[in-house]
Amino acid sequence: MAKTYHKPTFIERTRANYFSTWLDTTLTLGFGALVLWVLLGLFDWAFLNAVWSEAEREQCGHGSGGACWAVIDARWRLILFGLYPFEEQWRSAIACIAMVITVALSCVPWFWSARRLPVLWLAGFAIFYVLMRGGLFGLTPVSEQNWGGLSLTLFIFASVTLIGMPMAIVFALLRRSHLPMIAGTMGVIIDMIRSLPLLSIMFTFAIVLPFVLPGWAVGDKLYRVIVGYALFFACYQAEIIRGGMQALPAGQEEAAQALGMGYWHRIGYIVLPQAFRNALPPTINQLVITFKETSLVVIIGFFEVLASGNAAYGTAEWNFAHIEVYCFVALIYFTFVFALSRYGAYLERRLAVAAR
Amino acid sequence: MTTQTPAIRISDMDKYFGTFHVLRKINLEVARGERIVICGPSGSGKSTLIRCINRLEEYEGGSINVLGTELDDNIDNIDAIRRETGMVFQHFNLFPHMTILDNCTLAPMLVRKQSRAEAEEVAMQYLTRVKIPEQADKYPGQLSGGQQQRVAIARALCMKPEIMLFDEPTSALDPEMISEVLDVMVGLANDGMTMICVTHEMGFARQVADRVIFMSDGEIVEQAPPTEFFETPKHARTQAFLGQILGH
Amino acid sequence: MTTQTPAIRISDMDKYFGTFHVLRKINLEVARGERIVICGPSGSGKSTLIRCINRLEEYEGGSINVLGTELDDNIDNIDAIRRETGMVFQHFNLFPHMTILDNCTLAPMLVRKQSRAEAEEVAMQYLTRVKIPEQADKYPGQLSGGQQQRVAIARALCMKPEIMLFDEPTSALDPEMISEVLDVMVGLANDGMTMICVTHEMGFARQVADRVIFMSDGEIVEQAPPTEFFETPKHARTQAFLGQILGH
Amino acid sequence: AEGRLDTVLERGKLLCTGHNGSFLGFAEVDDEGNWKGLDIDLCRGLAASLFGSSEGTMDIVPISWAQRWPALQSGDVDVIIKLAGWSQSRDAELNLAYTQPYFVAGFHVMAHADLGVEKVADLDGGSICVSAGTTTERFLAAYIENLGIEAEIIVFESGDEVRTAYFNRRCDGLTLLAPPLAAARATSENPEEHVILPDVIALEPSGIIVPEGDPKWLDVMNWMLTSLWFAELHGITSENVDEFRDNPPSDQIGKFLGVTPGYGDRLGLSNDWAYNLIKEVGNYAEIYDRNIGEPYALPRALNNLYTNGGLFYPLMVD
Amino acid sequence: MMTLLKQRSFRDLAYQAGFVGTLIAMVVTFAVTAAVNLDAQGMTSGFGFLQRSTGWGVSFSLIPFDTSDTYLRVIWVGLLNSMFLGAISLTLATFIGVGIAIMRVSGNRMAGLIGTVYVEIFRNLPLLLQLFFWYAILTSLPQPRQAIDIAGVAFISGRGTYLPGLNVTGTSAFLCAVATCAAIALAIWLNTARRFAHMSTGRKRASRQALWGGLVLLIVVLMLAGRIPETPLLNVPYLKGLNFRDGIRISPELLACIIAISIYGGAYIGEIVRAGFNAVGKGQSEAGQALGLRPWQIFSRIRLPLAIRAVMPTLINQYVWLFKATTIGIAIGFVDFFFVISTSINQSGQTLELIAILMGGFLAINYSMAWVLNRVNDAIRLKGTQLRG
Ligand SMILES: Nc1ncnc2c1ncn2[C@@H]1O[C@H](COP(=O)(O)OP(=O)(O)OP(=O)(O)O)[C@@H](O)[C@H]1O
Ligand SMILES: Nc1ncnc2c1ncn2[C@@H]1O[C@H](COP(=O)(O)OP(=O)(O)OP(=O)(O)O)[C@@H](O)[C@H]1O
Ligand SMILES: [Mg+2]
Ligand SMILES: [Mg+2]
Repeated sequence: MAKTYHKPTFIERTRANYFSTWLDTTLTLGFGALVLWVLLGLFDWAFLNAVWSEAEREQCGHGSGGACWAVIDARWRLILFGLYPFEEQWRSAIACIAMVITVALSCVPWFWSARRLPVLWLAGFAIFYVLMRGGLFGLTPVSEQNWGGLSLTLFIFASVTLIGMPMAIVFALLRRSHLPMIAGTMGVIIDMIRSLPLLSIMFTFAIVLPFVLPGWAVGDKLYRVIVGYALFFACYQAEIIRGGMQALPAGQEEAAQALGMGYWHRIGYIVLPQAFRNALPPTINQLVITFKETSLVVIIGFFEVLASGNAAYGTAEWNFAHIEVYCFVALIYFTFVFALSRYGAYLERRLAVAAR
Repeated sequence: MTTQTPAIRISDMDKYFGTFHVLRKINLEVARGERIVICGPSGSGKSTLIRCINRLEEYEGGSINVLGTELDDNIDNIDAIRRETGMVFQHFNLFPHMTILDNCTLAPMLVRKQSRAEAEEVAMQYLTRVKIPEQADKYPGQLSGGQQQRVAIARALCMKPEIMLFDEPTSALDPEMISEVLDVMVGLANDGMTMICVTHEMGFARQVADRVIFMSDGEIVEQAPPTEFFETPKHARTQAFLGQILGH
Repeated sequence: MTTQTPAIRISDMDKYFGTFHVLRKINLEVARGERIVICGPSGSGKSTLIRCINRLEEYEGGSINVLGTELDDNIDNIDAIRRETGMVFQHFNLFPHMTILDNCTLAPMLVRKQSRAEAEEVAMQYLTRVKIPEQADKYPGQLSGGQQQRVAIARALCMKPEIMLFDEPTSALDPEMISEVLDVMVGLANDGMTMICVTHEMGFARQVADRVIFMSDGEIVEQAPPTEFFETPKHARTQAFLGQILGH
Repeated sequence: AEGRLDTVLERGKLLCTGHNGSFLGFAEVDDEGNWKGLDIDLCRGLAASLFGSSEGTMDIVPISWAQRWPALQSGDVDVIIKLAGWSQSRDAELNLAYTQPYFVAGFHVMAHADLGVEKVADLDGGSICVSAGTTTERFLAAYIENLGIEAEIIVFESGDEVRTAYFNRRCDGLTLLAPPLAAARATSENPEEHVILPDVIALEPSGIIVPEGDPKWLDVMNWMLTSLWFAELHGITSENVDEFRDNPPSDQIGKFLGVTPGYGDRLGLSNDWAYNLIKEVGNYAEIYDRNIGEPYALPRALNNLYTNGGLFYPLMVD
Repeated sequence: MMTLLKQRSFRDLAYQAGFVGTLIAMVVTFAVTAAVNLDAQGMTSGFGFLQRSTGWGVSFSLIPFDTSDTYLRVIWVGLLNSMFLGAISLTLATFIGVGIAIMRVSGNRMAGLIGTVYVEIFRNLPLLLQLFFWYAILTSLPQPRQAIDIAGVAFISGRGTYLPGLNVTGTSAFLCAVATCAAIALAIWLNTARRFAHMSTGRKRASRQALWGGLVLLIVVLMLAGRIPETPLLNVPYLKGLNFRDGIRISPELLACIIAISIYGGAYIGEIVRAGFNAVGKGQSEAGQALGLRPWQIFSRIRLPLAIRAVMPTLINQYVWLFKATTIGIAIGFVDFFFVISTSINQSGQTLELIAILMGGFLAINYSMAWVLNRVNDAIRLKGTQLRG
């Protein structure tokens, strides 16, 4: 049986990929049918039979079988901005956009240098803080207690990552230190903190810490919680980074030593860049988790997106529409997290090509 | 550091891996500008010996003096010695996340505090010398084995070390590439650099070495100039080894 | 499978990586018990060719027949051929999570349905033959490169294949070890096993091979018995290659 | 240590409790992100009493149920006005001080009409959903035990999930405080399909909470509540309070509204604090109607003045 | 002095002393400040309330519990429930995760696509929302009176799934479970341990038969010994009043938690295991192919064991985190550890003490889980360093 070579056409490839055996065909058809069914049902509910405007509230929920987006129409500002003063919400919106742009820009490889990235983040945070907090340039001051909604979520996520990442690096370095006391103690600390529920850590930092810290070190509740969350994040991320370092051949550090490079030069230029490369997929996992778990700050009374969603249907007129609000909030989370995970997939492919 | 002191003086050095005695009472003196080839069977401690010289391994007894500086616990001494010794690893150990040029300029910029322009100029000069200037902007993963090997040599040279340590610099190459790499090393040797090279390329030893050292089971069994070493080996172990290398 | 059919018959075989044409119209017939050495510059397709023989790579044109069985899309045929061909990889590919002994007994137990006792007996026999019976309970990571190489050979032999494929089986060894490994292979060759070996050890080629094949750019440029091949190479490319190997 | 009253006056701002999300009728957020509700109105009233107006003198700190006691002790809030029931363990063990109750609510059970149940005892073998966070589940457990029936009690963290579970028929009965229960029925698709059973599982009297050992601060709370009821009793509303002040019908009312000094001095407040209070939030009836009565159509029942058959009465204003 | 500072050994000592010293100093400062502050607030802390009766009940418990039992016991109930839920969900999540990872690396486009869609959906939507979704589906099953009836002995309804059970005491049921686990472990040991490698096939079969036979016998004895007197042995659920009585009941809350956590966890574990498969070079599987092993044999003997080893530390991270996801049960009223703590806080008001207990509980469970898994990791770690490619 001699074979001759020719380039497969699109149809041939599709057939080979999706319909080559009866199992494949069943799988393809079954999955396709399932997806179609779900999508159609969703479409029916979310679009065809839905009520869109606040004015038509009366039509909601009376046998139409559709979604009542009227609640979003009426309450979207509450969901997106929480308790931020109504007339000042434009500030929150701009701050939000500034934060998104900062995060997006730091995904661009051009910014990945020891000088550009800190400048970018410093600028991003400065803009965010001045806009949100006010008190400068004639902006009315708004206390942290009243920050809320999406901008709070983004702020917490960004600060936790920003504080937590260097902490994670330090933790990872300490844990693999050649000094047994330091490595051992750090190991116990990391294992302990990551064993605890995030919720209890936030609770401790928000409620218990004021009793434990000397007065000058207490600070605002929001920042305490961020520090606590960052600590928690750092413990998980430290293990991930340590994993990435372990995968690095010993020869890399030795080569740097042989060139006369000092400890921090070796870590900064040789070990860390490669460790992060190795640890990319779990790091993305961790960031996804971190973003979603910002919603736990609701337990200590912050109006991030989920909490302001709760408040949005928590009145007499919208009380029935909590499914719609949940869907809207989920969509917000999904948008960010999905972008993050696709970006991770892109990075993975990019680095795989560069690696060899 | 006066020119009077020998480049390397190792006396009664002992090294253990756990309870395993890898190097036993090593005594070795290398004069400035001398070219040494070390050979010996696998596992005899050749790599470990040259790794001790720039303190990639700690040793347990005796002393090592490099360029007049005692290699002890003192951190400054270790740094000083590493700055002056270059090393080319058996497995290259290039930094895969940097371009060839960055690989070569990193240490001069960080350690020698050279400006980027200066470092790049020196790097290009050495890359030209090993005949791969056109690869400067590629990444190590994009080069063939022989090219990577030459980058490793150029990288070590960019630090302008007084001593170069080579660990089997041709072990992973195919026959056509071996000769290219050896050519570069012969060039260096002719410039008068102090050089210690672990290799089994006996042609190279004959041609370049001032002295050949044969190690076995962690001891220096025999050392002699190449002609003497190859033609009238004294020790039975050396004779057996040479017999097998030259025989097949 | 009658003894009349050749061990391997490759006709007009074409192989692509994407659009890159690696192997071009390869024609090769290997008789039972014949010993073939393949050599050629890096990247010429030597590894790819022998990987096609036990279907680790698919090919796009022509046909391959091993021991009378056509190597087509039929899964049963592929299995049958793989059972009868052993392969020693350039990078060993030992199973790092199993002891040396388990590495050797796994396939005989699962594929040949031997009992553990039986499989272990055979394995110990081959490990003794490659002179590492005392390493049986260690893990691959605990052995030196040469020892790993020999385990890889023993593992392939434990399946008692009719055809053995070797891919640069001495690439990572020091001179003393090279000769040990080659001795084992000479032993096998004398037992009458069909053997295809990619190597640059010309001594081995001279001593053992029935035929030497020179590949370049995906084509078989020249094939001839060793004396003829080394003394009167016909093709210019072969002459250049031999010149450099034997020259340095 | 100086009392909380001085601390608050010095700070110029009152820190009062909100909710993490919403608690129907008592702490809700309107479309513009402003707090409203009965508890919130009491906070505003308190701020007005202290500072003359609640504008800029009050921060609502959203906190969860679990957080409320430590938040009070750590100073995150000055006072807890969060519909918290007065129980002995809280009062005695947690170092809390309660004012007289400002809201008394019964727990009722709502059931699906098609089950044909008429009282809680008919739910034998069924399941009853309650929401966590109050003392409900304990009272329900005790009530069921007393009836000698067997019922599965399922506790949910949030109010909307408990409602969803009930409407999905995960439970036969739904136990809530009367106001949210009425709200749940009223906003359901078919209110007639649900009956609120007459049994009162328990009565929970809720008061304002301050730390123990600060009698002056506690006094302010108690007298604020009295002022609200006093105003209602005498027909003083936020609309007509100015008229009352201009022409106080009695000496008592004159003193109450600060026309003649005394009503504030004794507490360490300005003398017209009650005027400010009423001006800002109105009397108790106004507060109730605005937040509970109108939106949820819940009759005042026990939460009425004694003159109308309710439980509330002002202390003696003199 | 200068030279002393330059000595590596001296520096090492100084660093360690400094690090540990700072930590101790911090802890001491915290403790002192806390004592002063709490004293100033007049806050008494104490665990006396643990001995008081709760006055509220729980809807799901592995050990007997009623409203007159103490806080201590209810916390124990919660802890047991959490471990129960965690054990089941983590096991299922592992299977799902490995399955998804296999689909994604199988090379079959359709399977890969399904796997990707699965991960992107279930990893990226909040767990809470997924939990609500599954709970809504489970509770919208028919009412008990219209329950799906399986042969008259098992029933599926919106109130739970009812299976026939045996009227035996909890203790003997527990002992049976322990015995079964032990027997399975023994069987695995028998199959894999070196010391039995040279046992003849016949003797192996005999010992295997003895093992399972003994187990069956032991279970029968345990059941009979633990029988609750004056009840029929078989305990069939039956409809009475508004619901079923007797039998083994799996409540929709438990089931929804199990489904949600395993599906959600499966997405994360799937990603990690996939990374593991990618980390294993294809050389090993090619070697397996060249030896004539079947695809399934290559997968189970070579690829999976290597992949798991490559990601073990990350996997431990994930397990620890996933176990904490059980706290989500509170949203739909599953009585887990967090639930009882939260309720106790509301009921007793002993917030700080209860939070401390919460942290202690999770610390104990997760730390021991991580510890055990780390030991496993050490035990199976690849030996030696001289590995290539
Ligand atoms: N980290 C280590 N731990 C324990 N033993 C080691 C270690 N590194 C090397 N060895 C052992 O020390 C001995 C000397 O090793 P070394 O690498 O110096 O040999 P070598 O002469 O360079 O051999 P080769 O020619 O194979 O490179 C060997 O027997 C080796 O097994
Ligand atoms: N998976 C692959 N995809 C694309 N190209 C490949 C792949 N594998 C090999 N090649 C290319 O195919 C050519 C032949 O490779 P092969 O490994 O057969 O060379 P070789 O003759 O064995 O060389 P060496 O002596 O270096 O082992 C090379 O140019 C190589 O770059
Ligand atoms: Mg070596
Ligand atoms: Mg090859």
